[in-house]
Amino acid sequence: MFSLESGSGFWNPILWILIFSIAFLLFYGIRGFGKSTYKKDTDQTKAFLSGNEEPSAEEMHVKASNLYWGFTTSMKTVYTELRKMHTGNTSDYVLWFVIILACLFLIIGVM
Amino acid sequence: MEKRTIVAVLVFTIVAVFFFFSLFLIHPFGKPGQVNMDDHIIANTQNETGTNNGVTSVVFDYRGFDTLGEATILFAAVAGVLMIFRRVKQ
Amino acid sequence: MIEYIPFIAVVTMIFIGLYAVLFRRNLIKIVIGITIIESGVNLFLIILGYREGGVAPIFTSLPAGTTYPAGMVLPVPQALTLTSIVIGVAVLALMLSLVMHIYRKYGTLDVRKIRRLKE
Amino acid sequence: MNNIDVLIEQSPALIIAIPLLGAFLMPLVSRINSTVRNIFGLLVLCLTGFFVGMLASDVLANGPRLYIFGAKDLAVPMVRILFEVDSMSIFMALITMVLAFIAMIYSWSFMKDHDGLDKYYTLVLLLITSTLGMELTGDIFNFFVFLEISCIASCALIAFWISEGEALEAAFKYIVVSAIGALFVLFAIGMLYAQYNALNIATLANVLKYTFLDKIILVLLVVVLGMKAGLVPMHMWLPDSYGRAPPSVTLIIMGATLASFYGVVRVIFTLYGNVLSTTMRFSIPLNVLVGWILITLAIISIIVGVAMALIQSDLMRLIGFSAVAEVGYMFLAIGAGIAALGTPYATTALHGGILHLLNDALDIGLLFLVAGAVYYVTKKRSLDDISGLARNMKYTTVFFIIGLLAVAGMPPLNGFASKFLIYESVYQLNPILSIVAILCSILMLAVFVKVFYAVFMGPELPAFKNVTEAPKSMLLAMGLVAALAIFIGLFPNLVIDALVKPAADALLNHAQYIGTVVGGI
Amino acid sequence: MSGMSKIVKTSVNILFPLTMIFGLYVIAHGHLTPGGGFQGGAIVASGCAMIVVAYGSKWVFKQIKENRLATFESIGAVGFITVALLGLVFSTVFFGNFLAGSNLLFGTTPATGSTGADFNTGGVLPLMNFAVGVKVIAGLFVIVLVMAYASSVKEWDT
Repeated sequence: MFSLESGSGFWNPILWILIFSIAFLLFYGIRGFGKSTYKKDTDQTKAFLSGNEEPSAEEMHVKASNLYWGFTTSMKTVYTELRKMHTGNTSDYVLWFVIILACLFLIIGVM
Repeated sequence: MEKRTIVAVLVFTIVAVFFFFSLFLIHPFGKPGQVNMDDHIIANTQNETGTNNGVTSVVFDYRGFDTLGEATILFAAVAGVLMIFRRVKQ
Repeated sequence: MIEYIPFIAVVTMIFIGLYAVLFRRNLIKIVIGITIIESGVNLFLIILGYREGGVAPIFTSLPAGTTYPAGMVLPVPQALTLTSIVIGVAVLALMLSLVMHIYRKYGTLDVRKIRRLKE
Repeated sequence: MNNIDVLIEQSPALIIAIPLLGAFLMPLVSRINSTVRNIFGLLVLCLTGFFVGMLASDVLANGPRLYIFGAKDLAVPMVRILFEVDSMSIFMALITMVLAFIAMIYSWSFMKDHDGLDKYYTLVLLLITSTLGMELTGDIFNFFVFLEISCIASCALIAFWISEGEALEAAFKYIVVSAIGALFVLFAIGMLYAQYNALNIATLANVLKYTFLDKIILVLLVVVLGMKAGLVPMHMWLPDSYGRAPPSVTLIIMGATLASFYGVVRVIFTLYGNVLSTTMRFSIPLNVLVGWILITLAIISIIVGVAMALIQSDLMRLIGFSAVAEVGYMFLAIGAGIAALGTPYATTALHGGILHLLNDALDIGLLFLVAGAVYYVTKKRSLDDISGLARNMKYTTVFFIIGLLAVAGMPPLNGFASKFLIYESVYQLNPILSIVAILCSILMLAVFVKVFYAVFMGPELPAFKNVTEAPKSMLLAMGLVAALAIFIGLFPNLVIDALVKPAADALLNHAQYIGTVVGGI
Repeated sequence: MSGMSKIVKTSVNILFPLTMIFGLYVIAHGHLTPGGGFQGGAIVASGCAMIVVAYGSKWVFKQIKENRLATFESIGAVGFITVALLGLVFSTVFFGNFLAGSNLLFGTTPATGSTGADFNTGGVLPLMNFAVGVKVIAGLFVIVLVMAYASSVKEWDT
């Protein structure tokens, strides 16, 4: 009843939720086999760094710009081009507009 | 020359050429082709709107809603200018 | 050819304005460029409505012997131009006040230096 | 004729007149005090929403509705301005009203500490009016006037935080780009007027012959409106202004952007509807050419939007770039729908694109609201300076997760429903397009997972030990959007049957749009 | 911008009423002769700008606050839309010209063809012209005044 037809396939969120909840219950059941001695707010939850002191929050903080460093470095050629494209110059914004205008004039006007 | 200048000049020329070509396809200056809408307005402005001035009848009666939009634009500009020049609390 | 000269003037004005926007570095000159484009478009609208030998579409003390509607210019482009002019004034006011403020914050009007927002 | 009929008949005019009157009265009302001002603003929106709802129920049941300004009946030359409201227009108007409500509720708390709020609310109402006007109008010059109102109002609102130089810079860039764009639209309208001596969209569509001049007009209108909708590579103003405007306003500016997208669709499907199957040189039909141009630009938009979002460190700017990508998905669907006009999967693509319009508004809107809440409590923009907010902002975190999953197209949220339709239909046009779209969707998830980690996870910085949850009205606004997103995700077919299918039919059936005006004399 | 010399001030004192009268004439006869609310409003506003130039924006700013002008503008805009809404009430369409041909205020229908200037014609158009005139005077004046004042004050904000 609630399925979304696309002509070549279908998508039923209700069915998906049913399957997902069954999977969740299964997962929860498996989780029940775990150790029951774990307790919150005791020394058990503290990180163990070979006896060293835990560093302060600022030191542990991974900056957002350092995430995905590998991806951006391997895509360096693409990103240099993209950065070069976004000059931030108002005239360039208008120039891009005129460029697209010219391209479409050539394509649609000549055809 | 910079790359940007070359691209800009090239693109500029293309757009200019197309504009020139297209404008020669518009009716010649002073000889409008189709005029039925405007002739209707000129012929009926006096008995429909009671106005001697054809332009005012278009501005305020036939296309009065555009004028409301136009007044709104001025209003928005004034609000915008006053907002930009407001004194910010320290 | 001669009857197309107004249209050529229109395109020339539009491209002078576009040139100022693309190649000038001063923000005020960019603003001037935009107003020149706007004047070009306004001129375009107004010359669309001209009829050879026509008088203004106003019946108050119409010159004797005027035939109407054939002897009057078209009123709609004039109304459109009026709207466009007022819009131009509004945009101009807003742009100039922004330029004034930008000069206070950045200390320059060079468009190449006003790009803290990039990438 | 009873009262309800009279109200429905007058509602197209009242939808514009009421918020406009509200905006004109706002400077006077806000002299009294701020509570009265807020209630007045909401009241105006409620009245407008009431009329939009009434009009929607009528239009969806009985087909397009005309409203002629200044005369009772249609006359032979279309001298008067008229509103032509069909299912597509009313769908857009409903989206605008939803966004406006959310933004108004959110503004209560978010803008509380600022001054200049009378101007703020005036401009917000003007922006809503202009967006509604763009969507309902049936006159092309009137469309231009509303485009300009939205341009000026949104420019002023982007510059609302005048003590930041960047906000002024973004506003200046926005107004330069939109002023030039709008002037080219006016130029195109002048050309249309010169050829056909008409300004009414239906009349023009009826007599359009596809001469060389019409090609120029098509390019001008599509490029300018595409720029205003944020199509790469003309998108640069969009992250600038989205990133610097107050997030409560960004929602409504997004509504105006979607209205520009609606303009592109209206121009192609209705104004050029009659000539869309004209074959040109090399026996390529116009619809294939235009469709593939849009698809190309859309694919570039998706890739560039996602790729640039990945390297942003400013939260709101990042969401701005992902909004570019989302616009790309909409154009992809519409382009596929145009390129394959007449096939069954073209209709599916249109359904997907139109549903994605709504979903994009809700998802990106929700993310902007969350970003606003984060900015409200931390006063920091950069992702590098924020960390570990989930400890103190539980509800905001939950809303962000919902927005994240929705915008990345994860089931069972609303983003998936529309992207599913887009992938399935575009795959039949060309599999590579679909694969690129899916890959970029995965990248989008990566982008927002990064944001989620940076903002809400991570160690608790000492500066944010004492942050509190966002105020109630902001939570209410976010909750409303999140509830809508979940609802559409769970029951997409309800929305599709009720709103999207009539809208797509209205787009495809341009003969009806024309006939309502031309045949009704 | 401080005030200019006494010669300028005196000539502005003479010119300002003339400009004002001319502008109001253009507004009032908008439905008969070229012009109308926008054009006449612009003329009056340029007269006001002349005063700003001659007397200096600080002096003008002391006499009249920008909020009062903005209120005037709001009143003009509300008047305009009210006339349009009255059309909805009296002739069932928004922007309906309910006064034309009614033989009430401005209700005379002029004779077809070239006629003399009968002020009592035009229906709602003179009312709209007047509302727009008020709006444009206040709007353009406040833009000029605020921009002139802001450029004359060194530290406007933060």
